[in-house]
Amino acid sequence: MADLKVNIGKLELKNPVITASGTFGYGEEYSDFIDLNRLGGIIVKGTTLHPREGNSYPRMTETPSGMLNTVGLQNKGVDYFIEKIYPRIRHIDTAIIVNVSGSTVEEYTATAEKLASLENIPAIELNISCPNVKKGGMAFGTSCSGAGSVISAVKKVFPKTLIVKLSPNVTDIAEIAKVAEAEGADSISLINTLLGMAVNAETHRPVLSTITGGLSGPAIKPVALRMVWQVYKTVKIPIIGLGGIMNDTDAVEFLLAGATAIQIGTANFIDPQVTIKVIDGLNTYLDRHNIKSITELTGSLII
Amino acid sequence: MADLKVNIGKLELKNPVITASGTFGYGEEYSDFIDLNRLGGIIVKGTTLHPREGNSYPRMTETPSGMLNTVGLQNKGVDYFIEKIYPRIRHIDTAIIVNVSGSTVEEYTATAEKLASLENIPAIELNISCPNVKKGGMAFGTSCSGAGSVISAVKKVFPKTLIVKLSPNVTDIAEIAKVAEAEGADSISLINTLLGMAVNAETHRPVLSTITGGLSGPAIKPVALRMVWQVYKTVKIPIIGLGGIMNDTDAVEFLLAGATAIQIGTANFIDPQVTIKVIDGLNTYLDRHNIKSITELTGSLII
Amino acid sequence: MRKYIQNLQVVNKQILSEEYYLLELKSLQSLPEILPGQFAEIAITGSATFLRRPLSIHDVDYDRNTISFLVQIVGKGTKYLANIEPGKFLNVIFPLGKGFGLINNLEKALLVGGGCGIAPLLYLARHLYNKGVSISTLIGVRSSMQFIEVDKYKLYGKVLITTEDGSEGTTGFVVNHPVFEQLSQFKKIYTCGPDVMMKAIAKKAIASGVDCEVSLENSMACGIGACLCCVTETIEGNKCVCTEGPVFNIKYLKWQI
Amino acid sequence: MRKYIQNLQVVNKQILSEEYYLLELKSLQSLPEILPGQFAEIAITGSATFLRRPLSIHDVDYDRNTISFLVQIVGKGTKYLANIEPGKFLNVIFPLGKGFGLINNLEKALLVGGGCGIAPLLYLARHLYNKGVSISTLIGVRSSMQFIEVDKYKLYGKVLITTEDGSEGTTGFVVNHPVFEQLSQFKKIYTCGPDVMMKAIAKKAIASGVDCEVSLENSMACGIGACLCCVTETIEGNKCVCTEGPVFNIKYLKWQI
Ligand SMILES: Cc1cc2nc3c(=O)[nH]c(=O)nc-3n(C[C@H](O)[C@H](O)[C@H](O)COP(=O)(O)OP(=O)(O)OC[C@H]3O[C@@H](n4cnc5c(N)ncnc54)[C@H](O)[C@@H]3O)c2cc1C
Ligand SMILES: Cc1cc2nc3c(=O)[nH]c(=O)nc-3n(C[C@H](O)[C@H](O)[C@H](O)COP(=O)(O)OP(=O)(O)OC[C@H]3O[C@@H](n4cnc5c(N)ncnc54)[C@H](O)[C@@H]3O)c2cc1C
Ligand SMILES: Cc1cc2nc3c(=O)[nH]c(=O)nc-3n(C[C@H](O)[C@H](O)[C@H](O)COP(=O)(O)O)c2cc1C
Ligand SMILES: Cc1cc2nc3c(=O)[nH]c(=O)nc-3n(C[C@H](O)[C@H](O)[C@H](O)COP(=O)(O)O)c2cc1C
Ligand code: FES
Ligand code: FES
Repeated sequence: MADLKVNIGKLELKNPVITASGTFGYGEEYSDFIDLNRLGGIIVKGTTLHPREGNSYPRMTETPSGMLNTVGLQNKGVDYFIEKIYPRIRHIDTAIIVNVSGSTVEEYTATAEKLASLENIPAIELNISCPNVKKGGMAFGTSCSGAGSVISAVKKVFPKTLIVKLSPNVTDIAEIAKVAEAEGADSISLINTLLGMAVNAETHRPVLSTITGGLSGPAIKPVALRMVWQVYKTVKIPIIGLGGIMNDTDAVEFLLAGATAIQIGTANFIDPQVTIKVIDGLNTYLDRHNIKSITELTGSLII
Repeated sequence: MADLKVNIGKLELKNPVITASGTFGYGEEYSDFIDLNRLGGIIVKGTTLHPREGNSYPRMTETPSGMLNTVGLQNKGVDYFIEKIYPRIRHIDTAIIVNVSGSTVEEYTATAEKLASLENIPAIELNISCPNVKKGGMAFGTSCSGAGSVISAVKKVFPKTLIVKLSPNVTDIAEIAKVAEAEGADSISLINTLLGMAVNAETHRPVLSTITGGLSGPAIKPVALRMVWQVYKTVKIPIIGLGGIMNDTDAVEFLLAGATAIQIGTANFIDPQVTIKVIDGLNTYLDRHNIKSITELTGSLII
Repeated sequence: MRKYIQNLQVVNKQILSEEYYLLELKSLQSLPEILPGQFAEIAITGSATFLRRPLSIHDVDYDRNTISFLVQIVGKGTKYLANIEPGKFLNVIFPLGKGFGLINNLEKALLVGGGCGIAPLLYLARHLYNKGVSISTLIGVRSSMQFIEVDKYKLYGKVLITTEDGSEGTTGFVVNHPVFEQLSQFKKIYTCGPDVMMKAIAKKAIASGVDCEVSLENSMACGIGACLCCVTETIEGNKCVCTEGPVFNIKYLKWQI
Repeated sequence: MRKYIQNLQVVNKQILSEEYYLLELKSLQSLPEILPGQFAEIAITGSATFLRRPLSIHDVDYDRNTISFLVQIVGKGTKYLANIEPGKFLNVIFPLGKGFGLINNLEKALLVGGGCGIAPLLYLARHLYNKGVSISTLIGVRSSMQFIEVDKYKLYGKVLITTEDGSEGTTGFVVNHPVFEQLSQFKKIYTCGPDVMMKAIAKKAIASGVDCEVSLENSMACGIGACLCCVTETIEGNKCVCTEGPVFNIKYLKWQI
């Protein structure tokens, strides 16, 4: 049994396998299938200051080795989370991280401030990369000034571990990562979805209600790996890598490219037990390669 | 039999199906499998002023629904093309378009100038988007000033149809397309490959000799469609759409999103006869939908 | 209700027509309780499909420990399953969703299935029959050649038929059937099929004051309430079809009809 | 040489061991001429693989109109083919590449195959045998249990064996076989196998002044010279293995050995 513990800022995770926001509900949805206590962390659904109904149906379509979604941050707002959901999930023995979104800097800070008081929420993940909302969202994540302003403001009100989730829809991901680090992010997670689109050739209509949506799944893995690698060469804070991870081999690839931990998103839809399989698989992998601690893998790509 | 003719600038194509640069050699490689005269156009391998050996092996790897390549513009230079290759292929009854690359603006213009004199080369495609070369290449395609400088310089020496091929590795593709149009491009083709990476989890090494490479194939189709749509809403010049087209349905999707013609790249590797199947399929599609001319499809997405 | 993920063995495959087939899967454990109208998410690995495919539970045989599906071939996944051989295993998540509203003092119900929409109605029909409900099942298909399952529904009540080409029963669409002229004889309508059909039925149900439930087939990524992709607009806002449905009372939906 | 794209029918599949199998495909047209050392690109549709898979032509039977492949299971595609049933069709592009250099006045040749590298050597052996060449075939495998094809090679000459576990023949790697101590008896070495093995053999060949050809298995996207992905460094620059090879004379390669 190798040591799977990793540190993300002040936060120690029992293993590097975290569930990605928007793909794992509040964890409860998966409790029939796996022991949630075994996870390294759970990142819950994108949460905003006010309740949001999200976008209209249709919200998703399958693509080659992936899917497009345009959920649009449907959630009941941070107060509902704190009152109704948090009490139900706070006792899960894993790091419960809230993914925070907003349309303005003030919305981000107000949400983060409310979450700061919750004992069993050791970290938040700032989503400055959602492609499926009209205002804010990805706009913050695709410019350095946008990213900088949100992060520095949130940092002031949220003293615990601050993870910033970056958008891949940029010319230079390393540049944005550098700003995030400079403004006080404790960790960077990447990637969010690639902006994509689907068309129905028979009806001549876009498949998604919002025309474009976010592409996830194995299709984007090569792009995600590349960005993790680029960011790893640029910043010192730990990176959480994600994008198309389907199994332990994929997870190892992200660690080698520079990730300290990984998230699993879309794969949960195909196999609700995938997270546990990846944890077990990482263990086996480390033993087989005679590696004592998983932290040794991070960035150890031989070039 | 519907009318498949389309116009790209001053150039009329007998149908909108063109082969993508770097995936179809000089056409000859496919002559055992299809009648090259049936194609709308052939875009030959990326050509540079001086001969290039390209990158080291390994140059490719399969990815989920796609592949990564790092050929690095291996070619024998424009003079060799003019002397040895052009005489062999000039009589193919299709639009033969040369894909031009360079490390400096001068290299682009010198190459374009030489090609301008070839009677049976009605157009060139400026590749300002190659992710696999150290100098130039994508650097020109990821900034507006870079793109602008190359295009305006080449425009001065190449009076025939000038197609500019854009890189998808940017924050705002519409912005770059606007510059291309303003500087005199007759048409925009997109997308080139997405920058990606692959890691071998067993050897701990990158799979490609250059670590990163270009992602192509169906995996990128949603991104390509989205960019065609974004650019269609921004510019007036015709768009040539590509990225993951595998069949006639995919081709129709690109036309609906705003493309006037399409290119087929990676799909040729899987089925060397795919281009002809797409041409036939488009015909059937138009007849079935009672559409007289394929130009009616361009941008006709119902939203 | 607890959800299960199991590898179920294909024990029977029956081609009904060019388009339709039955697939019977056996659990090596004992089956949990399954309600009429619930569905399953089937993983299709090693093919060009990516996500699981949702299919209504067509029938349940607790004695043989099997569940079956009535499937229409529309694309890659349904074609793949049509070619699977008995003996093979499929990874299935089930039972999912809430199923049909099963009230106790129901006397007379009309079940309406359009095309493959009849899939969830067989198990429902037997369930209602066993509870003493008098049922009529109206099946609408394109042509008589399309379907050969009618006899099964006859076990539980009257069967009415419409075909678009007039090759059997009433000619035309489901809603053209005369039964809709005496709709108030029924206390409840259960229906599944294309949206346009269900909306037309909903309209008639409202006009006649008959309670009506529809089973939706929104596209789904997870099937378990985690992704929020499958929502339908209700009077209480967007609700997941996979967990709050797939069956909804039309009173609850914000349908423009 | 003209290349063909055809749907070939699987007429025979023979599992040789856990790892290896033979696949025999029949052309419904008549086969074109195929040279020893050429290969084919096989499309694997409806599975999780994307590109075609290159496989050396292991044997050709012009009477039965079949070509066969000796395949080692290493991943998705080779596993998929291992499970394909006779009767099915596979889309194949062939014959590809230039094959082995077949000189006329060759007296004695050594064929060396490491693992699945023996695949292209059977057809070569018969070809040489028919031309009156005296051949020795050295086969190196991990264990005697791995391979059951030895008898076929015996038809055309002497067979030498090394196993890593010593279960048959000489213990150790291919290059440990005593034949390499009398290498100059051969006029030519033909070899296919892992790069390290071929490099070790090339070294010995150079030392003994024996002409040596190696068959490379560079990763390929197109197989027909269009993509330039499969290059190897030669004294004339980067050359495509799929069109200029897969067989190269080691004199031509820029190998660091
Ligand atoms: C709760 C539920 C229960 C269902 N029960 C059954 C059943 O019992 N029997 C049955 O045959 N089918 C049923 N379906 C529909 C079935 O899930 C789809 O037909 C199937 O997923 C299509 O997969 P495919 O790979 O064959 O087609 P694909 O290749 O994925 O698609 C083929 C075509 O169908 C369209 N399509 C696919 N799925 C949907 C969808 N959900 N809504 C609208 N268009 C779609 C695609 O856009 C495409 O045009 C049900 C769906 C749901 C959500
Ligand atoms: C000209 C040529 C002739 C060949 N002849 C034969 C033959 O006769 N019999 C036979 O069994 N195999 C042969 N091969 C190798 C065969 O093509 C690969 O084993 C096959 O493509 C692997 O496909 P897969 O989907 O099973 O494995 P994948 O799932 O694609 O890969 C499995 C593992 O193998 C590695 N891999 C795959 N292909 C290659 C490669 N070309 N080089 C290095 N590593 C690779 C991958 O990186 C991965 O680690 C030949 C290859 C070439 C280029
Ligand atoms: C249905 C769906 C909903 C998502 N919702 C969110 C969200 O609310 N907040 C967020 O930061 N990312 C969201 N994402 C993005 C994922 O967290 C993840 O970044 C992306 O899907 C790439 O990882 P994957 O390929 O493993 O899914 C969502 C993704 C999907 C597929
Ligand atoms: C092996 C390979 C080589 C390529 N070489 C070039 C090139 O020389 N010039 C260029 O502009 N694009 C080149 N491309 C990019 C393709 O022309 C095309 O833009 C890209 O592959 C996306 O289309 P596809 O998904 O249909 O392949 C190359 C792509 C591949 C796969
Ligand atoms: S399909 Fe995921 S929430 Fe319903
Ligand atoms: S594999 Fe494409 S050139 Fe050799």
